[in-house]
Amino acid sequence: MKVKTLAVAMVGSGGDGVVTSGDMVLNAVAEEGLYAIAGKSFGPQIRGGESSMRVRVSTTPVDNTGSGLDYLIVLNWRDYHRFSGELNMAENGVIFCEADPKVAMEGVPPGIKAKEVVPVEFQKLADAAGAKRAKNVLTIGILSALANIRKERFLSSLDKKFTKKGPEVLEMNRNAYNAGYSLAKSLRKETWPELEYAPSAPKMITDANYAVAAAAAAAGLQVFAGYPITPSTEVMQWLAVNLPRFGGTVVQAEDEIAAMAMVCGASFAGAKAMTTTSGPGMSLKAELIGMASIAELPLVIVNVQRGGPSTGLPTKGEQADLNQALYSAHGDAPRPVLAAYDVLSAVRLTFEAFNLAETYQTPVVLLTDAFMALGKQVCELPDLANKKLYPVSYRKVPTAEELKAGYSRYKRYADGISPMSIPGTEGGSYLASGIEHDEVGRPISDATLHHVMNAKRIEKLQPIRKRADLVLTFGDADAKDALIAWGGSVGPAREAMEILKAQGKKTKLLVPLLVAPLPTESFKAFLKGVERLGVIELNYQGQLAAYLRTELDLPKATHAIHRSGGAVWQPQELVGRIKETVLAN
Amino acid sequence: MKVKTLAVAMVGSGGDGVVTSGDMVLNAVAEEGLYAIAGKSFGPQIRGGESSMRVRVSTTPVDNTGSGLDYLIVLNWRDYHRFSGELNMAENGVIFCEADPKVAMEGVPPGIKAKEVVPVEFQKLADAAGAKRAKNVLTIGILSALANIRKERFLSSLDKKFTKKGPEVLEMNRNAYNAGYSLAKSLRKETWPELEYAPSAPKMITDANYAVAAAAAAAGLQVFAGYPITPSTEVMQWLAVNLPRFGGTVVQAEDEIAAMAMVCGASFAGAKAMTTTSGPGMSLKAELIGMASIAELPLVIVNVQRGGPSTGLPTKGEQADLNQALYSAHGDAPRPVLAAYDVLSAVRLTFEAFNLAETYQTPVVLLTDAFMALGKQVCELPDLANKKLYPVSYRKVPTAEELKAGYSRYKRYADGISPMSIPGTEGGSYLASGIEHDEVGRPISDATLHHVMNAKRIEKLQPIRKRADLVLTFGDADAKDALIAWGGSVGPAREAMEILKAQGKKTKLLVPLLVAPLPTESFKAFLKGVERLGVIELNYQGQLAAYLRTELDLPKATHAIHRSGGAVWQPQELVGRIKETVLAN
Amino acid sequence: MEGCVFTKKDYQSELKPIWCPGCGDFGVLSCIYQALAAVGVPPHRLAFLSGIGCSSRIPGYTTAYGFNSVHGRSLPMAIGVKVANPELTVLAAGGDGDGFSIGGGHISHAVRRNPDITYIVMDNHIYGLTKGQAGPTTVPGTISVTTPYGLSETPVNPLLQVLASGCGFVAQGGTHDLKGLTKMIEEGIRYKGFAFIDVHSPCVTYGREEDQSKELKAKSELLADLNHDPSDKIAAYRIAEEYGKKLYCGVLYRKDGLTELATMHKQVQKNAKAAGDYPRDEVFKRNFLVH
Amino acid sequence: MEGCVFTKKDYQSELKPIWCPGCGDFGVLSCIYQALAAVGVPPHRLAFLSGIGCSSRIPGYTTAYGFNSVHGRSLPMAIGVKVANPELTVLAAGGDGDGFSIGGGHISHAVRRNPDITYIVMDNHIYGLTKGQAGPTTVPGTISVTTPYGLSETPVNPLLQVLASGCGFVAQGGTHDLKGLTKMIEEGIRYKGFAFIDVHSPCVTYGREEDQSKELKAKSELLADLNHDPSDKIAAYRIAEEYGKKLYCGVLYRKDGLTELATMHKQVQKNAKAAGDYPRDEVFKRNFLVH
Ligand SMILES: Cc1ncc(C[n+]2csc(CCOP(=O)(O)OP(=O)(O)O)c2C)c(N)n1
Ligand SMILES: Cc1ncc(C[n+]2csc(CCOP(=O)(O)OP(=O)(O)O)c2C)c(N)n1
Ligand code: SF4
Ligand code: SF4
Ligand SMILES: [Mg+2]
Ligand SMILES: [Mg+2]
Repeated sequence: MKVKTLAVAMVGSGGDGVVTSGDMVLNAVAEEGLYAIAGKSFGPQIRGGESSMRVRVSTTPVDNTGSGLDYLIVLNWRDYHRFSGELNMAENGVIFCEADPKVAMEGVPPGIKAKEVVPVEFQKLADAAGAKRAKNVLTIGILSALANIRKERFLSSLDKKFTKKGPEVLEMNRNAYNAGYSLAKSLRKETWPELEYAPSAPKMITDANYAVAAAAAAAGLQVFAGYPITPSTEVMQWLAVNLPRFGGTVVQAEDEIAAMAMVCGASFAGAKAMTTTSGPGMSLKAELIGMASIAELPLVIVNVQRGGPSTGLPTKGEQADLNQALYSAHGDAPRPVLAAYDVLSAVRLTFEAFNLAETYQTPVVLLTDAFMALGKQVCELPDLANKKLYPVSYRKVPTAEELKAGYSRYKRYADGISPMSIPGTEGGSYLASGIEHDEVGRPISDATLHHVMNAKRIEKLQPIRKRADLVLTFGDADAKDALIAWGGSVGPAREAMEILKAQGKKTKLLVPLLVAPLPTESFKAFLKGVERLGVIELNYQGQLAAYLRTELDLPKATHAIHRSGGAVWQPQELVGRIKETVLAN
Repeated sequence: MKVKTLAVAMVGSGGDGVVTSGDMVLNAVAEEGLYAIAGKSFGPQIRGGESSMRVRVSTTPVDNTGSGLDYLIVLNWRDYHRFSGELNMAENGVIFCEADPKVAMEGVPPGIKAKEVVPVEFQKLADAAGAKRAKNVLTIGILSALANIRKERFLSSLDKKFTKKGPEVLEMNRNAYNAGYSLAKSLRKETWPELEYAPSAPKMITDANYAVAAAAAAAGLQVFAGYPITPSTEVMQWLAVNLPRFGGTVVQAEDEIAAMAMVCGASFAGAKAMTTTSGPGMSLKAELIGMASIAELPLVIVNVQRGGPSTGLPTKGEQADLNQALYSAHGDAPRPVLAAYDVLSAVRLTFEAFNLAETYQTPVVLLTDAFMALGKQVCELPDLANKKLYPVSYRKVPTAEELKAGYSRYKRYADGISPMSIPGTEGGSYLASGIEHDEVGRPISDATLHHVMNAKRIEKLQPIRKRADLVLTFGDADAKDALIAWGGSVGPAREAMEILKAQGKKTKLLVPLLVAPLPTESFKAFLKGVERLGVIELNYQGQLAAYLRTELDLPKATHAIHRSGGAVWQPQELVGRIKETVLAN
Repeated sequence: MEGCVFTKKDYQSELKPIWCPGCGDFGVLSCIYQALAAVGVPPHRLAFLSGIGCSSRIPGYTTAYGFNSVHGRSLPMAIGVKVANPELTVLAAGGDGDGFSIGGGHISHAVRRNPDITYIVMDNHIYGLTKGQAGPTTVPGTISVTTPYGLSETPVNPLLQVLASGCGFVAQGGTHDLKGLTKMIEEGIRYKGFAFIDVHSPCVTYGREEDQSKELKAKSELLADLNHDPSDKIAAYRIAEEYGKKLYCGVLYRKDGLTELATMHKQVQKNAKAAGDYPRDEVFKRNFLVH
Repeated sequence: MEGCVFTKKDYQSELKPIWCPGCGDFGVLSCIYQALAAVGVPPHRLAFLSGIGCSSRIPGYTTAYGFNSVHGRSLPMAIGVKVANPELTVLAAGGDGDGFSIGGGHISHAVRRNPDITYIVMDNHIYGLTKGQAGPTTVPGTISVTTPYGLSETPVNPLLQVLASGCGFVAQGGTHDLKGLTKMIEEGIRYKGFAFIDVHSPCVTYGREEDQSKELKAKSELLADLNHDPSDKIAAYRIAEEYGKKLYCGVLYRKDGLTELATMHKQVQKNAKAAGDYPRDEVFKRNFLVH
């Protein structure tokens, strides 16, 4: 059966090379010009231990790992159990599993849900092919035959990878690959799905952490400070290697508070500055985010959300830090909040985050999550040279005349944006502080002036609401049943919408890339005529749904569709939830 | 003119003894069995500098400083300007001011709003009375005569205060008092207001900081840890003196994070534990508040709100930390939030905070503010011996059988409350952590189990919504125009309601002492039949109004009535705002 | 149970450590078991607090009342426990990152208060749990995922830091000598006051070759063999200055008789009661009623 | 403006200090003016960062680019500035509470990085701004609003702490000798790297009698007079141990030639560029496009 998209997975122990296999598959797919998305899962061990990888390949861009697996390779049943929740099969899914119970640790679990279970002696086959230690390459051969990804592609990859290790190693790997390929070809049935595609231009492979890091470098980041924390550390790691190439600097701080303070200092000194972290670090930064707000410092804070509260589920994603992004820090200290839903949106929003920060002299929070940060995506290369798509803004600085006239750092202009003088500028000295201040920067405690300055800081952000381009809509514009989804829930929601459409149910979807200040007009336009609404997100409380109510009148029949994180939404799961709620009568 | 309530104020320089005068007036009032509320304001200097004090006296309990001043004593016009916003006069208000321009620094400002301005040479009068250094006692004499508070009371206070300083000092002060008293008696006019009252049982004088501290001690507080921060430090200071009397311990931590960690540790070890702070400290505690949530630690966090964001206005109150109280910390980590509006509600809610914490094994946030924390109130003594009014709860610990059966710290019972074993208990050891865990306490990362544990922690708090007794209502139950106010806005809102009633406008008022989880049923009952609603609070964004929308359908005609803090609401100001919004057509 | 004899097994929980095979922390855990048994601490009277890191998982592997708290806060957590119940034996533990980077501000204040707590740092000179970033005690020049061009900052010297804070018990050990380490931990637990032990506990996955057990053994010297006098603070500074270069194992500095936190608090309670004692219910009447 | 001569007045802002009359911080401020003038730092090329406290108000009283940030964060703020623009002269200042209590964790990490920053602590042994609570350097026994029965914790020793962190410039001064203090600050500013100066700056409102200028003068001794060799670290430890007992004024320790943070960063940039240089717009293509 020819298909346009297809999901495969593999599960095994530390030595099984599951992750390497996944990377090789992704690489081949990207070289073929296909699109893909991949996720990995590990046990709690730092090294070794069980792992699983999952790749969904598609002829069109794909931003979620899908619902069920078409093919699953189980190298080891004991490891399967840890991930069973993440490895559910599609209706027609086929499992290839190790037949030798000594290698598989256990037998096939009773009641396993798959159309067919094909026991294969992977290890013995590898041995037979003279490739004892290349069992994982054998499984790649199997997957390549099952999915119908060109053999040449893999063979040339093996060449690239193993030539330098000598002809014997290369030969062994080619043999393993071929053995797997032939086996699968011989076993596969007509009814099993296989991709139908024409190779096209190669794609890029990256994840949301690298996407944010590279986009920040491209957007002109000068000073980065951070503290390691899963699942955000790769942003710092990538920048540590690469930012200095562009004359920028990375400081590994002693903690997240120090990192935030460094970024505040750097911003004050005129630099484009960023810090990245995850929930616990975000909590620690709250006080200084408030200071950045009152001192009007342009800077970007990226929160790669993981499961919470507290240490929570460090390696799994969740969308439960929205309230924090919106409301952390004491006092009236709102700040723009952006939410990416995949790698390319993360690239775009990183640019936007810097632009909003610099233009409005404000801290900006960009939310991503562990799933997109740790799972790779194969997608189109962003055309950074296109400055319409990827504009770069800089803060307003005082003109020579303004400096001469006597500089007031917080002077109130109609748009609330005061020119910010950069240390080193003669005549531009001023006192910045977290204390309430007058237009000059002098500390004050007068209630009326406090209100005026609050107004300056908060009202200057209001024009951002007009950024209709930061709201995406999909589906039938005149649908009366609508969905709203943010962040990591977007991909699955969009696919759920398509599944529903195929089932004859017309819906539409709104995605706020900009969550705060809320682009209310765009929402209102979208909600016009909507009778039933579902708000989709991955947290226990339904944080976006609650937040939307603070700013909008939602339809009476609004359903908050949410559950805790730890596992991504599967489109079919969402279809079920939408039918039970929004579409139920 | 006889009145039941009356407001007086005094403004002067460091040396003028303004604060001492205020305290003496308060003391006399309390001894007379009257009620009162007082506020102080200072310049930014630590020592000396300008200051003002304001006292409102009443024959019935009073919880706000009112609208305009009946009498104002200006010892010094230059100092007046700093506080002019806080010292507006009642329509019939009379100002007594220093007539000698050398002492007054400046002349009477043109266009000052008062019915009468009476220049008096305070200093010369004091000199003449042989009381050069008792000018402040002279002004007390004036106030006492104007307000009609019994002379005997003040004279006996002077006796108590000055007898130990020798007959000469005492004599000097008596003379000063008498000189002021006689002067005012001779000047006062029939139309000027004076109190009509009968002395009754003496009252207590305290402020919300001492109220919280003493109530905590009475509620069984065992371990307090804190870090100094204005305007909360007096809680720690009072406890440092007094808690050890009851076998408790106070630790001054190195910062707010450490204080919070100590309180977490103490709670884990079985103690009733509390920390107090203000906004900046609250921001720093966010991470550990989340940990207390997931580890299910009973503890109390008091935030004495000051103007924000960041360092903001450290000595002034604001109600802008509600969002933070509700939403700080990453992940789904809701916690009960209580809000006091005056001294007696602070006493009651401190007990409630401990009871909720212990009963539901949760961190509880209690909000007060700088105005009630730094301004004193004269009020009824709380009858702590009455355990119906002031009940004391303790956490559930495992029974001997439960321990024997094999103890699971986070076992799920129908009500979500698991017995908490105390270190030292044999058979009750367990691992507490901020990591997601199973019922035993073992770290887990499974999505399904995470959801189940989130549910346990969040649903266990839901019964708190039923605490209808933590919602107060005032006014005409069948009014169609309604108000909601919280915290420091309650007193002024209640008085505004009364003023409106006197003007023939029927309204009612709801006060949520419990803000989260929201007692929705009580709100719904209150809102039944309400056509127009005003939500009153002291912050720029209207935080409560937004939060209410997340949980309730508010009337179409709902008006958020709010402004930044720094100065309390004046009831008349609110009357104006309510008329312009709720009552406008 | 007092007077009972305990063995290693009494302290071993059912959780199987998920450390990498060969991780130094296994050794530290086993020494802690042994030391606890030697002192005879009943497991249910033991509170064991940690932060976050590979090393901070350690309380979960014991039968203590354990708390795997948040990154960097093991010490104030432990102090809270000790303040609430001075009768408990309290251990705190964690990594070099947990203790000297994010938690670095708490050490000198723990020392100031001198609670009877034993603080064990599993110093592997790297951030283990987050997969190999340079940490506060990483050797300059080290190439790590956050220092791809080699670390340039100089390391924190934990021994000097803690000595300079005025700590009365400062020791250094390593997993190359488990017997010595056990003794040191035992001595730390018995010490009345705040005891600090820096344990070189190799990270086999991200650590440098030079920091592994074999190398540790090679460069280690016993302070006992050097006739070091642990009451000589200046000598202790000299030895501490060698941190990271030489590995002097044993107690660098020991001073007995410093007032413990619990003693301070008891004294305060005594003074307070002497200043006025009355029932809790009368607190408002006594303090705020005018008279 | 380079080559210009600056005087005290060039650094004086129009804000009038609101410190209590007689507060030691007036003296420190004036020494800072003098030292800046002596070095000839153009005011607009000066960044002056502080935390929160009476002392932390100091940047506002200068014509520098000032930042009165939040409590305890003056050092990472200052480092951020220096990293962004190494050309600026950067001062950081604050109180003992700001520096050694809430901010205590940042010091050793500032030292590790060795930014060319001069950090001046106005050590008044008390929390001034919050009205007189005991602080990290308060003398045991002190009765304060939070220690009504007398402080029992032992104080932090700032000199030892900073020395132990490996700082290359550690000095102690006091407002009883403004000339000496000015010289010390000047030397600190000129020092290439992180310079720490602990200044005994009396709080006239909440400070003890013993900590006022008169008493400081009485117990002060000049290190120069004692022939102290500032390159002798062990001698420096000995002197530092006397903190709070004797008042040895001058530079306790000085080591030149430690690599500065800016130098480290420049080297990293050089290495990175050598490893591959390309335009920013190509970052995705170069790094993530398969080939
Ligand atoms: C507030 C916060 N910041 C960062 C982290 C991420 N984190 C977890 S452990 C760790 C450091 C681990 O190093 P170390 O303390 O030396 O322990 P090790 O794993 O080496 O034993 C970090 C940075 C976190 N959990 N919380
Ligand atoms: C996060 C935070 N915690 C507490 C405070 C309150 N606070 C302001 S200054 C200060 C301490 C002042 O002492 P110190 O740093 O020694 O400065 P000094 O006033 O003595 O010069 C404190 C605790 C604050 N502003 N922010
Ligand atoms: S990563 Fe290192 S410290 Fe962590 S368990 Fe493995 S060997 Fe031990
Ligand atoms: S309180 Fe003390 S430190 Fe603060 S200004 Fe007054 S004298 Fe100076
Ligand atoms: Mg480590
Ligand atoms: Mg101080």
